[in-house]
Amino acid sequence: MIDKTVPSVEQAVGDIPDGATVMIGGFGRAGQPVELIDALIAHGAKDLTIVNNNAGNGDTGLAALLANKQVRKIVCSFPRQSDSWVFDGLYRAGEIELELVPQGNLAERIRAAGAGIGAFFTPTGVGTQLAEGKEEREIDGRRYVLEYPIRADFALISALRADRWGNLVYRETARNFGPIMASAATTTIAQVDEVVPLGAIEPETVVTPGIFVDRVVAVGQRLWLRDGQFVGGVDIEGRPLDANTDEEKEDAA
Amino acid sequence: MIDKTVPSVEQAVGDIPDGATVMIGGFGRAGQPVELIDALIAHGAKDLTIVNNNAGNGDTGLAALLANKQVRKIVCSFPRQSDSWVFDGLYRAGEIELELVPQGNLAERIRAAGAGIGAFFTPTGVGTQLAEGKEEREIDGRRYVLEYPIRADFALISALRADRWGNLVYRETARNFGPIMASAATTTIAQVDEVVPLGAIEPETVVTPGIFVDRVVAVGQRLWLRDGQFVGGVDIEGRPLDANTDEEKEDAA
Amino acid sequence: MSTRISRDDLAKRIAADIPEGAYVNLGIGAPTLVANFLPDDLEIILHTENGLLGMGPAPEPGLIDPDLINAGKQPVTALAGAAYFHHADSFGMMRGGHLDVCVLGAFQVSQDGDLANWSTGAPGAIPAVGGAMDLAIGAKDVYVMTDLLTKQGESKLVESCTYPLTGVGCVSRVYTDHAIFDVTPDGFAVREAFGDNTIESLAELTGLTLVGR
Amino acid sequence: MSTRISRDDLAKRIAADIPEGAYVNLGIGAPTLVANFLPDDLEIILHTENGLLGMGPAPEPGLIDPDLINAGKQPVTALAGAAYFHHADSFGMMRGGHLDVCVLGAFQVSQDGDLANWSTGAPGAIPAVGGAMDLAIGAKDVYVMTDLLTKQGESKLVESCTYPLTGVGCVSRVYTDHAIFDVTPDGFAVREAFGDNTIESLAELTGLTLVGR
Repeated sequence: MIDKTVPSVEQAVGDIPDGATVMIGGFGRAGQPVELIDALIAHGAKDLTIVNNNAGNGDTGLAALLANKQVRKIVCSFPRQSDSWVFDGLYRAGEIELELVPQGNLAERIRAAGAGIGAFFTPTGVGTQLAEGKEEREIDGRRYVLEYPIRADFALISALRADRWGNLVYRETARNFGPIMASAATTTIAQVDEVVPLGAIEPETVVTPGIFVDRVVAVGQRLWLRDGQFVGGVDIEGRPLDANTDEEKEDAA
Repeated sequence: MIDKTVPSVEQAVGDIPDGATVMIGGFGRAGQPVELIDALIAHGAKDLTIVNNNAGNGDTGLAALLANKQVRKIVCSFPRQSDSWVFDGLYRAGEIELELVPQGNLAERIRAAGAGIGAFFTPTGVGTQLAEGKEEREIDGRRYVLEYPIRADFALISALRADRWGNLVYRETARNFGPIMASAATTTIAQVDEVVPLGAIEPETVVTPGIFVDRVVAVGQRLWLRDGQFVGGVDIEGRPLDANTDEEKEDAA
Repeated sequence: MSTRISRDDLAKRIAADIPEGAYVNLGIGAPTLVANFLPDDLEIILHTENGLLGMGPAPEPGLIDPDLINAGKQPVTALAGAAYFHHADSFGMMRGGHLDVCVLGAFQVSQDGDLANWSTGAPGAIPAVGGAMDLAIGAKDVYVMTDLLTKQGESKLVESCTYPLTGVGCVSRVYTDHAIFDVTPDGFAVREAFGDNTIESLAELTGLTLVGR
Repeated sequence: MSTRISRDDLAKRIAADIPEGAYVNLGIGAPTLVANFLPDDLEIILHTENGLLGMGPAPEPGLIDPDLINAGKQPVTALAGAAYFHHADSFGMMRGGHLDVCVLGAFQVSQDGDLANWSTGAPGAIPAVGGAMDLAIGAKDVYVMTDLLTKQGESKLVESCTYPLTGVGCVSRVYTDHAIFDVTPDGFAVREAFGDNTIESLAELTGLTLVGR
């Protein structure tokens, strides 16, 4: 019997070695494999190259991984944000390397790795600083720049549901980088809200077929869902809206 | 209100001009836009370039389009089959041009057209006759050949269901070339079993977003379905299994 | 001082130029205002590059869904008829020329339609590009929404950009607080001048030779 | 005459070498026989390049579904845990090296692992390639299933292919009715000789220098 489930996030990430290239899914809070990132921090692998759309926000998740000095280089499209102070500090101190890639080229380069494409000509970035030194070519009257695949040793992604074969479905815009990163890594680790029985995911609706997934770990339902239904009550980062109220209640009690 | 539905297959294909490049979806009977092809035959546009996986089978569908002398050139991966006599005759008579493309390169070239990729390096076909004269390059120790997008003026595809925005879902392996062809044509025409109200297709399960679809025409349920459920009773070409029996009954009556 | 229309009025003006059935991406920042002025009785389909077509307005505060956000990472909703897809498909949609309109902000637009909107090129600044370069080439028409002048009074319409480029020859029209300009082979053409602005006054403000309409 | 095992026995032998959990594509023709001998108690996931992972056996005659076919256009079924996808995704799966095993037929295999299986190169023949070239490079291990000799008694294992190539250096192992050969940097290595076949007899039949194991 094929069973890709592993019992804990610790076991899921336990063999990520120092120096590995690790893709991390998510765009904002959506699709961010929070529990896997925390496990990677606890695991402590160093000298990592991270591929993500951003370079961490606030002091948790990817930012905490950076703060823990585990990351040598980051490949991303949008490092600088209002709350990217951890990255900003490391970058200005020369302690982290940055490869800046336009978001669509980032996605297409990851997709190319998964689909066995050796390189491709993209119109994005032509004539800009980010195409400097890259091969350019005019095809049918349009200018293109040659871009190469981005592969990884591991991908850490977050999906809504999996079965034991590793078939995945996502939720809304939390899909983002998950499906392509799953295809581009030697070992893909998916955290999911729940593992359902084989056959419970309709074959027409599978977004990531299990062939792209090596390990599945159930981490429980997101706070804004109950029995698979959206119930709200959180902010955009997924923190309870009534948290303060609760604290105040406790203070009052 | 956006309404991409058109009332008849005749109207759906009525503006396809002589000389057009037309992609036709389907792999075997699965996903073949039978009613649209018949309408294209009735419409009579000539000098067409057809992009399909095959070059017609038996005497119906694409084979009938060829027999009607409407096709100047065909781009496909597998023209020669046991029942491809129409194509075989035209080809041997020098009356049709053939561009033979390995199936995966065919799919990727169509996808590249839809995704704005100018060209890509593929490992498929390297060192073979089908790569002769094409640019080759070694990347990271592997040989690749450069392939270009295949675009079309029109795509004729078949899906299971659509809404009036043109969102499509397919059925089983009838999905095949539909989603990529829809993205690669200036005008995409989808025949569907039924048009459902906007919102009836769950956003998570949309396979072809309406942005890729220009016209939708309902042609009624396939013979092997009833109320959306598979009921069987047909052969692999979708012909009723009891047809002969019925004829015999009529003969006996 | 010459007439300047408000941000909201400019957003309204852009919204009025978007036809029913258009597939539209509204860039982060001011361009998102355009959504507020799209007529309720017209169906215009909004794309957000993080994987959604058919984006709807912001949810009620208690119903924020962290899984359902726009490219600016703000909470949104999905309309009936929406579709989700992954990042490669989403950017393929843009790069493949399937969107009708993108509306973007700008630091500078050159008279050849070059766009600079991702980096000031200031030394020591941490670069970040996001989807800017994909959006710049990602629609049949790329509209820029911007003030005509910087806070220092310099024209954002220029002969050639001095800021780092986002895209080359990609802008089709510039909506500013003073006037609307089309990018033409002969340079900027004044499509519509607001209030007391004239070709002559705009030429003086921009320092460019402008084409009339 | 030397021992030859039957097609079914050869299919059985190949099936026995496929481990649980493998993702496998069985080419059109003889390789499809392998499916009949995969152990019921092991989960092996079959891929068909027309858009399905988790392919099951043929349906009952009255339950043929024209929408559910394999690459040979024969009716199949889908197992619990199956997934459908479009042609570009399906061939990306192969080209990207995600399949563990492909089993293919052959006209010729060279000692460098070149495969010829799509065209005899006969003048006037209508060419057709289908997915052959994609399959040839489309798995971590490409196994060939074939008779060792043609009907005319010529070896299909050759120093270099005379038929048009399908793929270069792509074959890892050849299962024939006489023996199983691994493609190694030193040429074909006899992995297992059936019945009374020996390295020497196989070397004579093929006219090649063979490596022992």
